[in-house]
Amino acid sequence: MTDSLSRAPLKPAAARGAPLISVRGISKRFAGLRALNGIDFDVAQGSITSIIGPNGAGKTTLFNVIAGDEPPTSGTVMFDERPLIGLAPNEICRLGVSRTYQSVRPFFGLSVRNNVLVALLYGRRAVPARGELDERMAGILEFVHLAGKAERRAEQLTPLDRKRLELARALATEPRLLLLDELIAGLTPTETGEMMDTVRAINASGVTILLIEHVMKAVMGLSHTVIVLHHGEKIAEGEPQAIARDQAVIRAYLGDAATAVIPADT
Amino acid sequence: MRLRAFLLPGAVLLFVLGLPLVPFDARVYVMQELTLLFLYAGLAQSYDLVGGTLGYINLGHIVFFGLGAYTVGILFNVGVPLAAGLLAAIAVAAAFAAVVSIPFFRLRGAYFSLATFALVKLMEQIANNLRGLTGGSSGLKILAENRVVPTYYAMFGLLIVAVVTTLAINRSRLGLGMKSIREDEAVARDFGVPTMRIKAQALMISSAFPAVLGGLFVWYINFINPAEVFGLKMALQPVAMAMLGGSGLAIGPLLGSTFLYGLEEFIWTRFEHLHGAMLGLIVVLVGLFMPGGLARLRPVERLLERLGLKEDDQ
Amino acid sequence: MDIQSVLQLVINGILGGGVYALAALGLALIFGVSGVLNLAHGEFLMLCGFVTFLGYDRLGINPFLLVFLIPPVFFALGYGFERILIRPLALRKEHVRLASATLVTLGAALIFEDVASFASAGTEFDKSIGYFIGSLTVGSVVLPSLKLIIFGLVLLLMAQLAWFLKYTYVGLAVQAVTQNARGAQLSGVNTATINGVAFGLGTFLAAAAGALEVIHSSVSPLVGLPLTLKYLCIIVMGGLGSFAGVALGGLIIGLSESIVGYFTPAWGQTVAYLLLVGVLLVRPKGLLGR
Amino acid sequence: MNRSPRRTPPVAALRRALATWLAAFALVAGAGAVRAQDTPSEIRIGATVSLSGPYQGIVGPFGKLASAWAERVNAKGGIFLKQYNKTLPVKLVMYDDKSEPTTALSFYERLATVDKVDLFIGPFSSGMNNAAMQAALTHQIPYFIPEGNDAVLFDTPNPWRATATAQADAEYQRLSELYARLKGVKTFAILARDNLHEIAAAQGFANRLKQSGYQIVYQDVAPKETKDFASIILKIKQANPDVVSVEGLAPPWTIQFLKQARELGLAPKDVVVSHMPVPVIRALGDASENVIAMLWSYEGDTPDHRELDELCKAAGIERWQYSEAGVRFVTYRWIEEALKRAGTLEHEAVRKAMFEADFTLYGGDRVRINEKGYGSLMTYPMQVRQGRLVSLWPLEHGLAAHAFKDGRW
Repeated sequence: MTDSLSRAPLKPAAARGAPLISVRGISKRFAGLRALNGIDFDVAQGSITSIIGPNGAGKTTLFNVIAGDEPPTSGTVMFDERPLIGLAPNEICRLGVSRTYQSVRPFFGLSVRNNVLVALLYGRRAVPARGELDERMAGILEFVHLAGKAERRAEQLTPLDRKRLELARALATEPRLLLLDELIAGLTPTETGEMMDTVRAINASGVTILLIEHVMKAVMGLSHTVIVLHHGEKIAEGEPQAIARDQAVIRAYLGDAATAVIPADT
Repeated sequence: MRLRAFLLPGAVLLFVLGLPLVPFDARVYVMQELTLLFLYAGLAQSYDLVGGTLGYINLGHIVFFGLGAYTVGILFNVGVPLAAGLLAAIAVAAAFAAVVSIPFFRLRGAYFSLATFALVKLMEQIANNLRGLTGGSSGLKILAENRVVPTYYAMFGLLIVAVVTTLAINRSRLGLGMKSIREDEAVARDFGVPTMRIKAQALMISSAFPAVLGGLFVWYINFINPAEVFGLKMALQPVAMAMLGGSGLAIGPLLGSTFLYGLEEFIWTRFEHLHGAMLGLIVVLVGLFMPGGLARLRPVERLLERLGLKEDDQ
Repeated sequence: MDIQSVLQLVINGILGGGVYALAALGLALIFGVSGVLNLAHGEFLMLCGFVTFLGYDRLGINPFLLVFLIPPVFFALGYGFERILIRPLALRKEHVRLASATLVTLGAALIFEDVASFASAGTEFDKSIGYFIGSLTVGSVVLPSLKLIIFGLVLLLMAQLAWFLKYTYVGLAVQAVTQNARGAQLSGVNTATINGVAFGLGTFLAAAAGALEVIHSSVSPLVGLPLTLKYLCIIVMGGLGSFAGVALGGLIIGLSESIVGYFTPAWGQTVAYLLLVGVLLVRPKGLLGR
Repeated sequence: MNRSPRRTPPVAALRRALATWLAAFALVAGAGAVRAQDTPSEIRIGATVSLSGPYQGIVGPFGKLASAWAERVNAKGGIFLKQYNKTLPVKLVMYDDKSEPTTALSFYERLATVDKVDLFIGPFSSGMNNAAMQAALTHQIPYFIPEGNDAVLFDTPNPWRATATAQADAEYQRLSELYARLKGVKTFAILARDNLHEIAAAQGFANRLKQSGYQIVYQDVAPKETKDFASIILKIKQANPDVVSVEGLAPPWTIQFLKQARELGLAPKDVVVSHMPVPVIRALGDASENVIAMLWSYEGDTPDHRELDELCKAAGIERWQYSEAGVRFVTYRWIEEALKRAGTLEHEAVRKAMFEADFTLYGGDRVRINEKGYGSLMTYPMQVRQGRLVSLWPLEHGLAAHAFKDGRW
């Protein structure tokens, strides 16, 4: 597994292609404080892009804005030439944007199968036919290593399995853009490696991925592009290695480490 | 579904259907008791579609009962036959449900319960004030002579429909959407569930049953007034019954209403005072120690399993 | 309709709204902090009304003295209520917890009501204190002294509450939990205790309202649930988590009842609930709700 | 059931379930099957009383009152029925109807079929009687209505029910007669609580006053929930009536009105309250002086008065506190009369006698039942003096005894 970590990132399949999603001037204010301030960036079709930054930098808020959970104070998000701002989350989901949550939020009272079924039945443009449904279900559960646990209640799952379930649920909507919020944080090295492979595999299947991560190994190992947020501003964007050497970034992290408090974006 | 699953329901069905044919003196009394039981069970069952499956505790469920009662009563007095009246009642209730769902379903949790509870009082007072239409506090009398046996069958039939509907919905796409909303509404939306529409649908479906029950009720009791059909205690009854039996399970409201109603009957015929307190105590204890309700108690679960009536609510 | 009548109506409305606001504030406090819909709230009002009546009727103690003596006891009652009946539910899933809490408080309400009815069997079912202070009249406008005094007390209690919430640690904690329970917990607030305190305070306010109620009007064993409902209206209208909103809601209901009631008594009572629905339509979060 | 051995075949479980149903079934059937023998050993009277719910405050103790009556009758050996040529004791079967019509109805069914009663005493209020009456019709059992005199009960034919009281709108007849001859009042304000009975009674009062040439300057209906009467009082003040009459069954309603009326300086010549004056007197203290109240009996010194007082004492209540006790008293008396007249428990005969009964009370008031089923009992006007109630009846005595309140609170 460890070698998979050291493996050099694969070049984006269509990195030079038109951006799948382009964020322009997104700002978000909560009573006074600015969570986001004029964020611009593109995510290339088929690429893996990481968003990093100290706690409270506004990463999750940015996800919420893209997913339609929180309206921005200003700015636009174009997804495949379509404006997302103003659409309801369920509409955005059906357009092909899906997500996982920083602190996992499966439907705890429902079985693993039903968790995924919700996404299969509601998350896609067309309601799939019965036969195809079971097939898809089996495939997804197999892919995330939950095949044996379909009838368990989500609340009975281990932390790792809960993350897997979140991933399964997200995949069930057949997303074109996948937003992964600290999917890897809190996993053992082995689990980390395995999860990274899974992410690569998803990406290889043509799904563009935007992820928030603190685990630097994962960030460096996975991403083609890294975006750094600090106090709601984008302070850097570029190839992983370049970012690792960027002074601004280092300052942000060290400066922040001193004044670290409870995460504001929980 | 396994054959044995039909054994107990079949037995109950036979008993209920056969009862009116058996001649014995207390027949009418027993039938009237059961009629009321069916009424409460039907209310609890239909309440639970919203309260249990959707996870929104609707303390205003009784509003639809009152609407139904008045619709049928008023129409009956101008010569509209019962059947037509009942259909009208359904229409009125569903329309009302659709309208209120817009402002009310923007509220979450206790906030929603609270607003729906207030709705009960609002309806009572409106019914009081529209004297010309409803007869106000003087009540609405309909000139149908009391029909025990038909009401008995009708309410039982409706209860069955309610149970079947619940089972069907719990297995359906709509039902899954409702459950996902119950578990985590924001997440449900993130995964494509059109929450507003589903909530409205759920409320409209659950409103149809109390509407018909209300219609049958006025036909049965012949005289209603706002304080009765829009009563606060009446409003809380189905909620308590559903939770007592096991919210979210089709069998739950049935168990709950049978248990609570039987208990009430027992207490009221045995003790002279403090019935309310005894009942209240039971309700408190259930709330404290049986969050899952009777149906989720181990022994009960085992029994249900043996009878093939166990459902999964995941 | 002459200006003095209008003035009279407005005065009546404001004075009437005061007592509403007081008990409603208690319920809002409980609801805001614990998220529990306390159907037994009105019962405490009823209970305190009873005790106050007995204190006056049997022991001949001045009712206003009782207003200061008895309600504090109800703080303990409310705290115990939360401790025994609400806290055990804390760990349940959100909608289950809400359901259980509804059951528990409903059951408690039934018990209170029935025991009170039983206790007053044979004696006067409806308690009311025959206490009167002559009214002041300005021109043809009457200022009912009793209600003025009561309104004064209401303001006093509200001021105390405001001070408590602003300047004491517990008060601030209460507010913090109301705004964002999880956040407060993470920053080291003992939410369990705060819940207890909130119930204590809320019950105390209800009790105070009850004592005042039995002086200027009357209290019967059955007033609990209907009153609770009216208070619910007020806090929904005023806005969740906004104590100013509750005061405003109480005032609005008092005024609307007074003014509409002048033209048609029937709709005077209904207007409160109509307003509620109206507010929900335009501002689902309530007038001052966040 | 859960203690049954593991892996019980479903059929066994089912058999058990079935057995339970049948057991319950047989139980009820059995209870019903017990036949009353040809010569009865007792007179079984069935009733429900509101021991809980909104009416508890009005009729709560009447269970005790009924038992007290039964004891007194049985102390005398019971009631003589000539068909069996012996005196039979009275046996009461009572349930708590929770003040709910549906509950009342099913209990009356139970009384008819399980408890096999020979006659009914109805519950309180027109709403409950209207529901419960249906049992009387189904099982053809005589049904004596104590309190329930609104048109809704009598506009549908049901030969098995009747009441000793006059129709609701005649409730104020005696007071109207009094005012008709009283000098110094011209204008009236009448406020009724929004409820079937109160509205009818108030309307009747208004009509009778108009007939005697008086003016109704204010008449309105206010909801049960009303707690703040300030607006209504303001309006009444502007109408400036000589007499203010408040018709409300529930004391708190009346109490709040009067307290606020006093507070806001409403000062009419006379104040009339109906029903349940005692809590009102207590709540108003001295201010209740000279308030006129309508009650179902009056102060006097006839044997009937004494018997009524003894009944109340035995039931542990004060007569004036539960004004409706007067109606109950008359109803019991009426039942005795009807049974003696019928001389049997045979339902049709008792029903006839129920209508034919004709007796006098308080040495002069004749009680008869008309063909519609209404009786002739009406409320008596009384007035508060130093916290006690004194009669304004008989009429001549009333005219002499009446004193204006003249706005003194």
